[in-house]
Amino acid sequence: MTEEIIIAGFGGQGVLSMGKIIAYSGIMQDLEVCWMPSYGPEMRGGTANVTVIVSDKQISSPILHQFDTAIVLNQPSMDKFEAQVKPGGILLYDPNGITKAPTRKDIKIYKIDATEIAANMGNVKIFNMIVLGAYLKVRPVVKLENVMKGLAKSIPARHHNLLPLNEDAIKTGGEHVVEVK
Amino acid sequence: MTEEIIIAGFGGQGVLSMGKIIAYSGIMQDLEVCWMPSYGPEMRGGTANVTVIVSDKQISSPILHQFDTAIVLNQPSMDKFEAQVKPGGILLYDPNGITKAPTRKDIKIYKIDATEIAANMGNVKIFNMIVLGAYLKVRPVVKLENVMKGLAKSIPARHHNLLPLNEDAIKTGGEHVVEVK
Amino acid sequence: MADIDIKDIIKEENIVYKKSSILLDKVMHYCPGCSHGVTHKLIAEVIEEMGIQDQTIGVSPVGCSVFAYNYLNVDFQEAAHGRAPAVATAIKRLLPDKYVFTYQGDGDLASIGAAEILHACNRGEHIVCIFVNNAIYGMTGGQMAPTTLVGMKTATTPYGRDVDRNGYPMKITELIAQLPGTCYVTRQSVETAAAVRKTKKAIRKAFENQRDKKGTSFIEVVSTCNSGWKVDPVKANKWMEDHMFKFYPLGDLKDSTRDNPADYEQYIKD
Amino acid sequence: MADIDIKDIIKEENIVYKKSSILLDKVMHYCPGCSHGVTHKLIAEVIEEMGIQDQTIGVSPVGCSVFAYNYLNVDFQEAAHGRAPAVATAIKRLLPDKYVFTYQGDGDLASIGAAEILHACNRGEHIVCIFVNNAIYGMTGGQMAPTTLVGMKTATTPYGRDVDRNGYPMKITELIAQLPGTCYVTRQSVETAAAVRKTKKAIRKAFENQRDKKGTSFIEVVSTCNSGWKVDPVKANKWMEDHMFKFYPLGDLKDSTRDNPADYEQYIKD
Amino acid sequence: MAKIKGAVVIDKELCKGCGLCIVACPANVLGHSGEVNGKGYDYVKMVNPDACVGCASCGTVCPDSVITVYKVKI
Amino acid sequence: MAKIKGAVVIDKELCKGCGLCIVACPANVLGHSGEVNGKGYDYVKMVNPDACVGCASCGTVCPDSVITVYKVKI
Amino acid sequence: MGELRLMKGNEVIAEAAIRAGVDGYFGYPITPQSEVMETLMIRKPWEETGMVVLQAESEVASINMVYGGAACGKKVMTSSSSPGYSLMQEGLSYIAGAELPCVVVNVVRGGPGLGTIQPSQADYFQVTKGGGHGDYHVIALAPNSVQEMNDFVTLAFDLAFKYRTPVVILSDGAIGQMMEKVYLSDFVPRRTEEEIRKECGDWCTLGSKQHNYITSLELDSAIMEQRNLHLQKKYEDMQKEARYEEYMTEDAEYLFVAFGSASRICKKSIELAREKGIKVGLFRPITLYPFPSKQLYQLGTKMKGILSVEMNAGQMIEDVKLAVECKVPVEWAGRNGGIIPSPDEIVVALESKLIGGK
Amino acid sequence: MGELRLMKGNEVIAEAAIRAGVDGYFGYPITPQSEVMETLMIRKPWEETGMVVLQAESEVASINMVYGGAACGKKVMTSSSSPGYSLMQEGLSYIAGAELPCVVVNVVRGGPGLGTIQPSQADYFQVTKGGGHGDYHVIALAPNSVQEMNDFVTLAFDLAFKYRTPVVILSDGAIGQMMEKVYLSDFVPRRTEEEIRKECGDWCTLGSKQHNYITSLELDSAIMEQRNLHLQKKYEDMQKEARYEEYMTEDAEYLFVAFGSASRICKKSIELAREKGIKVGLFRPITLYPFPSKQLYQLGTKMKGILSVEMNAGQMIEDVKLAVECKVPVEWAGRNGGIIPSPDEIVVALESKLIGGK
Ligand SMILES: Cc1ncc(C[n+]2csc(CCOP(=O)(O)OP(=O)(O)O)c2C)c(N)n1
Ligand SMILES: Cc1ncc(C[n+]2csc(CCOP(=O)(O)OP(=O)(O)O)c2C)c(N)n1
Ligand code: SF4
Ligand code: SF4
Ligand code: SF4
Ligand code: SF4
Ligand code: SF4
Ligand code: SF4
Ligand SMILES: [Mg+2]
Ligand SMILES: [Mg+2]
Repeated sequence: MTEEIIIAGFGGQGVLSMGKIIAYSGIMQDLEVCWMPSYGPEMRGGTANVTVIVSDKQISSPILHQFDTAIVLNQPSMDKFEAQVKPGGILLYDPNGITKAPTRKDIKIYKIDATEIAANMGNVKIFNMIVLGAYLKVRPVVKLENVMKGLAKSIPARHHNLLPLNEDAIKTGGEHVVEVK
Repeated sequence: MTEEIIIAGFGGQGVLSMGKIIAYSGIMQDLEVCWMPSYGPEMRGGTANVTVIVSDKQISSPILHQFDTAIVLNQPSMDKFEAQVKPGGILLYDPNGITKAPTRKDIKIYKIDATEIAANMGNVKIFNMIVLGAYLKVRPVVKLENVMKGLAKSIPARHHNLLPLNEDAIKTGGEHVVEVK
Repeated sequence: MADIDIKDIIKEENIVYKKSSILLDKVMHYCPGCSHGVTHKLIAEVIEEMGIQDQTIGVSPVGCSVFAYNYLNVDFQEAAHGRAPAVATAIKRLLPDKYVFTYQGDGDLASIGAAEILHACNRGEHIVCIFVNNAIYGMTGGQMAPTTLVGMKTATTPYGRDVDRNGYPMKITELIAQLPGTCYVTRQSVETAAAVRKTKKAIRKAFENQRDKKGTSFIEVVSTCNSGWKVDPVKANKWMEDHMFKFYPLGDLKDSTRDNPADYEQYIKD
Repeated sequence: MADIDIKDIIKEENIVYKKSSILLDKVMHYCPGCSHGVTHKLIAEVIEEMGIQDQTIGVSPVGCSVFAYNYLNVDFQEAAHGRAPAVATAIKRLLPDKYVFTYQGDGDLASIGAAEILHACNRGEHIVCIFVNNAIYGMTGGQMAPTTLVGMKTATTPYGRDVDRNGYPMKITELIAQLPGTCYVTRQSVETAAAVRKTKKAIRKAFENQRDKKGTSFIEVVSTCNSGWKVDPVKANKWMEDHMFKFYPLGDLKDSTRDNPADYEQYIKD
Repeated sequence: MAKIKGAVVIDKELCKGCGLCIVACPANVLGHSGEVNGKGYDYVKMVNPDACVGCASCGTVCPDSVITVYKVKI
Repeated sequence: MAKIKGAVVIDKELCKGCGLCIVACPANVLGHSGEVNGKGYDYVKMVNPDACVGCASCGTVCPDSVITVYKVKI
Repeated sequence: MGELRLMKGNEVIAEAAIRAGVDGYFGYPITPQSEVMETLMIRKPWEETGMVVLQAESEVASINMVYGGAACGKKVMTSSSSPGYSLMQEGLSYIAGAELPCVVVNVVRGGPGLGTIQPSQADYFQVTKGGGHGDYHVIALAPNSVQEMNDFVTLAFDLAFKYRTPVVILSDGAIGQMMEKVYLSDFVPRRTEEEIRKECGDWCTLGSKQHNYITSLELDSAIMEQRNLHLQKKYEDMQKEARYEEYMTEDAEYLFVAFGSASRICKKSIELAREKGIKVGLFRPITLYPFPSKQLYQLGTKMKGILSVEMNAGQMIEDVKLAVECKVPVEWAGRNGGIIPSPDEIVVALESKLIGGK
Repeated sequence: MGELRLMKGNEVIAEAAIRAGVDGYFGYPITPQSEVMETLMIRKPWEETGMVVLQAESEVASINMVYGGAACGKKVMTSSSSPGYSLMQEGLSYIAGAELPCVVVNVVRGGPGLGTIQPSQADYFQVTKGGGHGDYHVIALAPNSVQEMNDFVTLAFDLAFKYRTPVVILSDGAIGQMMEKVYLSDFVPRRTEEEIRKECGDWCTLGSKQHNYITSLELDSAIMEQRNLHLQKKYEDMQKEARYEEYMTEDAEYLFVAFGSASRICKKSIELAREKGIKVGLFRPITLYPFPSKQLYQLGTKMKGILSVEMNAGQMIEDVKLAVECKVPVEWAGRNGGIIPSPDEIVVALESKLIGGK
C-alpha cells in the first residue's frame, strides 16, 4: 500500500499540520512516511502545499508529480492540482472560495464544506481536522486510533486538552463528506 | 648563447635595478630576456635577489636552480648561491661584509670592491653600476653601447643627466675587477 | 449631503491620488500591509516627479525586496546579500551623471553587508541608500537581525533577544551619520499618511543631493514585518510606534554636504 | 664619575629592564624600527605580569604581524584577512575563562574586516582587540589603507590620497567607541618611552577588563610603517607625531563597562 | 461656500485586506468587505462613502497602491 | 648622597640599527657603531657610557627587545 | 535503536549535533536550511549540554568562527546553502590548510547566483574539487534520508577528528525540508577540556605553555611543499573511508550512479525499469570525496552502460568516467534548476541514452 | 607590432587594460599581483581615457563592483590572487548566473589557506570546475608569457562580451612578477554610451525606459531549469573557443600536457629529453575552460603516454584523462608549495613514470 497525497490551500489553513498528522499517524501504524512542504520566501497569504506519502514500502521520491489523492482548499490549488490526480484517484475539496468546480471524469471527487462546519462548531481552528476526517473517511489509510496517537505526538502537551475536540472534528468531517458526481 | 645570472644582496643595494639594466641591454641587442625577482613581504633590510636570463633563444623557465654567473653582495647570499653556480661558471662578489670567502675550485671567482670604489667616487648610489661594470668585463654578454641604451630606457628621463656618471662607474668597475685564485 | 453622485466624482479629471506610473502592474509579492510596498511607491513617485526614469538605476540585494525590479519601472540590478553599496559604487563611478540608489533590508545592510555600506558612505559615493529596518529577516522566515530589539522574539531568538547570547541591537544609522562622506542621514517611517509624506520628502531630498553631488544620502525607514513579528499589519504599526520609535527615534541625524576634502589636507601639511 | 666599572653594573641582579620571558627567541621579521615590535613586547609583558601565559590565546590575521605566533609564547591562531574578531568570538565563547586577544592592522581591521570588528564589538564579546594603525598596508608593499591621511602617498595613491578618488580616511575607533558592547576604547602610541608605558597600562587594563567580563576592550596604537612611508624610523616617528596625532588624537574614548543589558529591555515593554 | 467631496476606487482583486487604509482614513469611510477575493483576502471597500473628503490618506498608506482617490469641490 | 649609574647591553647581532633608542635616551648615551652586523645593519652601541643613568628609556622603545638595562645606586 | 521521531532533515541536524556533544554551532540564516539554527535556538542546548549556538553576522564570519573553535580542539560546525557556502571558500581553504576538524552542512539549492531555493546537486564540483584555492579536499558525505542526516553528524565529526579535516555534509533542499521517521542517536556528553587536551593536546590552542599555534602560512617553499605533500598523503589515506551502497546490482546489466535525493528516485526507477525487463541496479556513492572509485570500477566495468543521475547539468559524471576509466559508456541524466527528476524520466533516459543509444 | 617594452606581467595587465579601452578596474591588494592596481594608479588612466580605478574595501567588494559595472555593459575587471579569488566565488556565481561579461585575473600563489606567495597552479580546479555554487563555468585563459598577459586582456574581453560570461586569466606568481619583452597592443578608445547601447542595449542597465534588469534569481523551477539549460547550451557553444599550442609534436611518442609557467619548463625539458633520444612533444591548453579535449584526443591517443605537468598535486590530469578517454597512460609530474619544477626533473619523471614505468 502506498498513498501519495497533496494537500494544498492558503497559508494559514493548517495545510502543513494536517499533513504532519497524517504522517505521524502513519508512523503509529508502523508505516513509512514522508512529508515534504512547498517552501519559499515567508510571504503571508500565499498558497501552501504539502506532499505526504504513507507506504508499507521504503519511499523513494519525496517530490511527486502525480497523486493518489489531492486535498484542495482554494481555487489556485484546484487550478494546479486537479490535473495531477492519477486516473482513478481522489480529489477532495472544500467548496468555499472555489469558483470553478472540478471537471475530471476519471477520478473520484468529494466535497467537504469544512469552512461552514467549523464556523458552526464555533471554532475555525478545527477546520483542517474536519477536512482530515473527510479524507480518512474516503481513504482510510490510517486508523482513527493511530490518528489520535499521531495527533498527541504532533501537538504540544499543553494543548492535549484539545484532543477530544479534534477527535470530534475528525468524526464530523467523516460524516459530512459527500461524493460529487 | 644563453646566460643565466643571479644577483643577490641586501635590499637597497640596487640588485633589482642592476638586473633590469642587464635585461634592457639585452633587448637593445635583440636578445630574449627574462628578469625574475625574489618577492615577499615588504620588509626592509632583508635579502633581495633577481634572476636575469639573456639568450638568443626563447627562454623557458624564469626560475632557475643553477646559474652561469652569481653576483653576490652579502654573506647570506654567498652562503646560498656559491653552491648554485654551474661548474665552470662565474662567481663575482664584493668582499665588503663577506666573512667567509668562497671556496669552490670548479668555478671562476672574481672580486670587485665596489663599496670602497663607490665611496671613493663620492657617490654610494653608483655602487651597483660598478658591480655591473665588473660583471660585463668578465662576461661581456652585452655591448657597452647597448648597456647605455638600456640604461637610458630604464631610468626616468629626468635622471638622464646622470648617464655619464653611470657610464663612468661601469667603466671603473671593469677596470677594478680581479680574479681570485 | 449627497448632492453629487459618486459616479460624478469618480472621473479621470478628479483624480487626486493614484498609482505612480513608475510602478509596474505586477502584483507585489509582499505580505498584506508590508512597509516595503509603501516605500517602493515613494521611490517611484520621486522618480516620476523628477522625471528621471531613464536616468535611474536601482540596486536591491536579497531580502523581501529582492524582487523590487519587478515593481519599479527603471533599470535595475539584483545584488548579492549585503553587497548593494559595492554594486552601486561601481555603477555611479562609471555613470556619474545617472541616479543610482540602493534599497536594502536591515539584515542585509547591517549584518552581512556592514563593511560595504560603511565604506561606500565613508567614500562619500554620490548615491542614495534606502534602508528598510523592520528589525528582522523577513524573507528567510523571521530570524533575528542586528536591529532586533532586546527581548524581541524571532525565529532565532524564540525566547527573546538576549544581549549575552545575541549581542546588542545595532544603531547603524547613528554610525553612518558620523561618516564624513554622508551628506544627509535621516530616520523616517511610513505608518501614517503624514509619515509617508515626510519620508517622500526625504527621498526627494536624497535624490536632489545626488543630482547636486553632495555626498551619500542615507534614509532609514523604520518598518514593520507583520509576518515575521506574527501580528496583523495594523498591530504591527502600533507596535512599531510604541517600541521601535523609542529605540530608533525618527528625524534627521545629519543634513548638510559631505565633509570638505580641503579640510582634510591640513593634516599632512608640515 | 667612573667610580664604578661598567662590568660591575652589568650583573644579573642589577637588571632593571630586559626582554619579556613571553617573547620567544626568534628574531622578528619586522623592518628596523617598526611599531609592531614594541606593541608585541607590551602584550608579552602584560601577559607575563598577570601570569596568564597558559590561559591566553592570541589571534592575528594577515598583515605584517601575521607571524606574531613566532614571537609571543602563548597559544596562537593565524586568521584570514580581516576575520580575527570572528575567530576570537568563537574561542572566547567556547572558552569563556581564557584570555583572548586579537591583533590587527588597519587594512585588516578597518577595510576587509570592518563587518567582523563592528559585530564583535557590538555583541560585546569579552575580548581584547589591539589595532595597529600605521595608515598603510605594510605587508603587501605599502598600499593605501582606510586610515591613510588625505594627501599621503602610498603605492596605490602615488600622487597622494584624494578624497574624490579614494574616499575619506576612516576613524573607525570613534565608531567603535559608540558601540554598546565596548567597555574601553583608547588610542595610544609607542614612539617614546612615556607613550610606551601608557600603552602598556592600557593593554593591562584591557586584559583586566576581560578578566572582569566588562565587555570588549579596544586599543588603537597609532603606529609607523617606515618602509611603507619611505622614511627612516626616527623620521617616521616624527611624522606620526606631527601629522597622525592631529587626525587621530591620543587618549581614551571610552572607559566604563559595556551597556547594561537591562537598559535595553525597556524598549519592548508595553 | 464650496464643499469638498471625495471618493475612492479600490481594486478589489488587488487589495490584500491589510486594513492600513481603514486606520488611516480620518473619516472612517473604509471597512473590510467581509468577502474574500480570488487571492483569499478580505478586501476593503467604502462602507461609509458619503463621509469621504478625498484626503488621500488611504491611498498614501496603501502598500499595494490599489487605491485611486478622487475629489471634487461642489 | 647616592648616585645612580646605569649601563646597557645591546645584542649587536640582533640590533637592527633603527636608532629609536638613540633618540629615546635622555642622556645621549647611544649612537650608531658605524659598523654593520651579520644582517647588514649599522648596530647601536654606548658611545657615551658614563652618562647612562639606567632609565631604561632605550630598552622601552626598542622594537626588537635587544637592550638589557642595568642600574646601580652608588 | 534510538528515540523514534518524525522530523525534518534540517531539524535532525540540530538535534543530532546536540546529541553528538557538539561544542559550538555558528550559522547564518539561508533557505532552505534555516531550521538548523532555529531548532537549536528552540532547543537551548546551552542549558542542557553547554553547547554554544551563535548567529553570526555572515557566512564569512560563521566559517571563521568555526575555524577559531576548531583550533581549540572543540567540535564545531556550521550549516548553510549554496551562496552562503560559496562565501565560506576562503575559510574552508584555511581550515584545510591548518588541518583542523570541523563539520559544514551544505543544504544545496539551485544556482548559479541567487538562483532558486529548490533542491539541487549543482554544488557537487564546488564541494568535491575544492571550491577554495589550493590543493585541498574536504570529506563529503551525501545523505539520502532524514535518518542519514542524523547518522552522518556523528560520522562527520569522527572523520573530521580522525583526519583533522573539514567534513561537508552535502545535502539538498529536499532532504533538508522533508520529514521522515528518524531514530535519533543517543546522547554523548561533550568532552571536557581535559579530554580534549588528551585527544588533541599537541595542537589545540586551549591555552598552554606549549606554544601551540595554528597557521596555514609558510613562506619557505621547500617547507610549504612538504606541507602540501603531507596533505596529499592524508588524502591518499582517506581513500579507505570511501563509502557506498549497492542496490539490486547482483544481476544488473546497467547501472545508475546517483547520490542524495537522486539516488532515491533511482530506486523507484529501478522498480519501473525491471517491470519492463531492464536489469538495472544502483551504485550510490555515500562519500563523494573520497569518491568510491575502486568499488565503482569493480562493479561498473562489468556493465553495459552507466547512467550518472544528477540534479545538475552533469558533474559527478566526470568522477564516474574516471572511476571506470571510460571502459563502458557513461551518460548523464537529470534535471536542473531545483527540479527533482521523476522516476520514469530516468528510465526513459536509460533507454534512450544507453540501451537504445549505443 | 606594438610598442616594445620590458615589463612585469602584472604591469602589463594594467597597461593592456588601459589600451583595451577598459572602463573600470576594481581591486584589492594581495601579493603577488598588487602591481596591477599600483601600475594603474601610477598611470592615472582617468586622465587619459576616463577609466575608473578604485581600490575596494575587499575582494568581496571588488567582485561585486565588477558585477555592478558589468551590468551597465561596461568593460570592467578585477585582479587578485588565490585567497582573494576564493572570496569572489559568490560574486562570480552571480555574474555567471546573470550572464554578464567581465574579466578577472587570478595570479595564483600556493595554497591552501594563507599558504605561500610563491607561484602555483593549485587553483586549477577552483577556476575550471566552478569554485562557486551552481552549474556555471568561466572561460579560463592561461598565459605563459608576459606577452600573453598583454594579448589575453583583449582576448578575454572579446570572449566575455561574445558569450556574456566572466573570463578568468589564470596566471601565476612567476608570470605576474617576471619581466620580459612585450609588444604592447595599440590603444582602442573606450566605447561611448551610445556604442554600448548599440552593442548591449537589450540588457545593459545604463538607465533607460526599457526596464532592463539584471538578476540571477528565479523561484519558478521550470523557468530556472530553462535558464540552466540556456547556460549549458552556451557552454557547449563555447567549446569552439578551445585554444591550444602544440610544440614538437610531429614525431612525438610521448606528450607533455602543461599550461602557464609549467609549459615553459616543458619546452626546456623537451630539449633535454630529445638530447637523450626521447621523442616528446608538448600540448599546451591555452583555454583551460573550454578544455581543448577534442584536439587533445586527436593528438594524445596516438601517444605511448602522457605526462600532465602541473605546479600542483595533479588537477588538470583529470581533464587530460577524460580528454583521451583513458586510452593511453596518463601520469602526473610537478611540484607543490610555490616551487617551479626544473626541466630535468620533468624528464626524470617522464622516464620513470611512463617510459620505464609501463
Ligand atoms: C550569502 C547569502 N546568505 C544568506 C542569504 C539568505 N537571505 C536572503 S534574504 C536574507 C535576510 C533578509 O533580511 P533583511 O535584509 O532584513 O530584509 P527583509 O526581508 O527583512 O526586508 C537572508 C539572510 C542569501 N540569500 N545569501
Ligand atoms: C583575502 C586576502 N586579501 C588580501 C590579502 C593580502 N594582504 C595581506 S596583509 C594585507 C594588508 C596588511 O595591512 P594591515 O592590515 O594594515 O597590516 P600591516 O601590514 O600594515 O601591519 C593584505 C591586503 C590576503 N592575505 N588575503
Ligand atoms: S515577510 Fe515581512 S518584510 Fe517580507 S513581505 Fe512579509 S511583512 Fe514584508
Ligand atoms: S612594512 Fe611597515 S609595518 Fe611591516 S614590518 Fe616594515 S615597517 Fe613594520
Ligand atoms: S480619501 Fe481620505 S476620507 Fe476618503 S477614504 Fe481615503 S482616507 Fe478616507
Ligand atoms: S491599504 Fe491597500 S491593500 Fe491594504 S486594505 Fe487598504 S486598499 Fe487593501
Ligand atoms: S638606560 Fe636611559 S640613560 Fe642609559 S642608555 Fe638607556 S636611555 Fe640612555
Ligand atoms: S632600538 Fe633596538 S634595534 Fe633599534 S637601534 Fe636601538 S637597540 Fe638597535
Ligand atoms: Mg529586515
Ligand atoms: Mg597597516
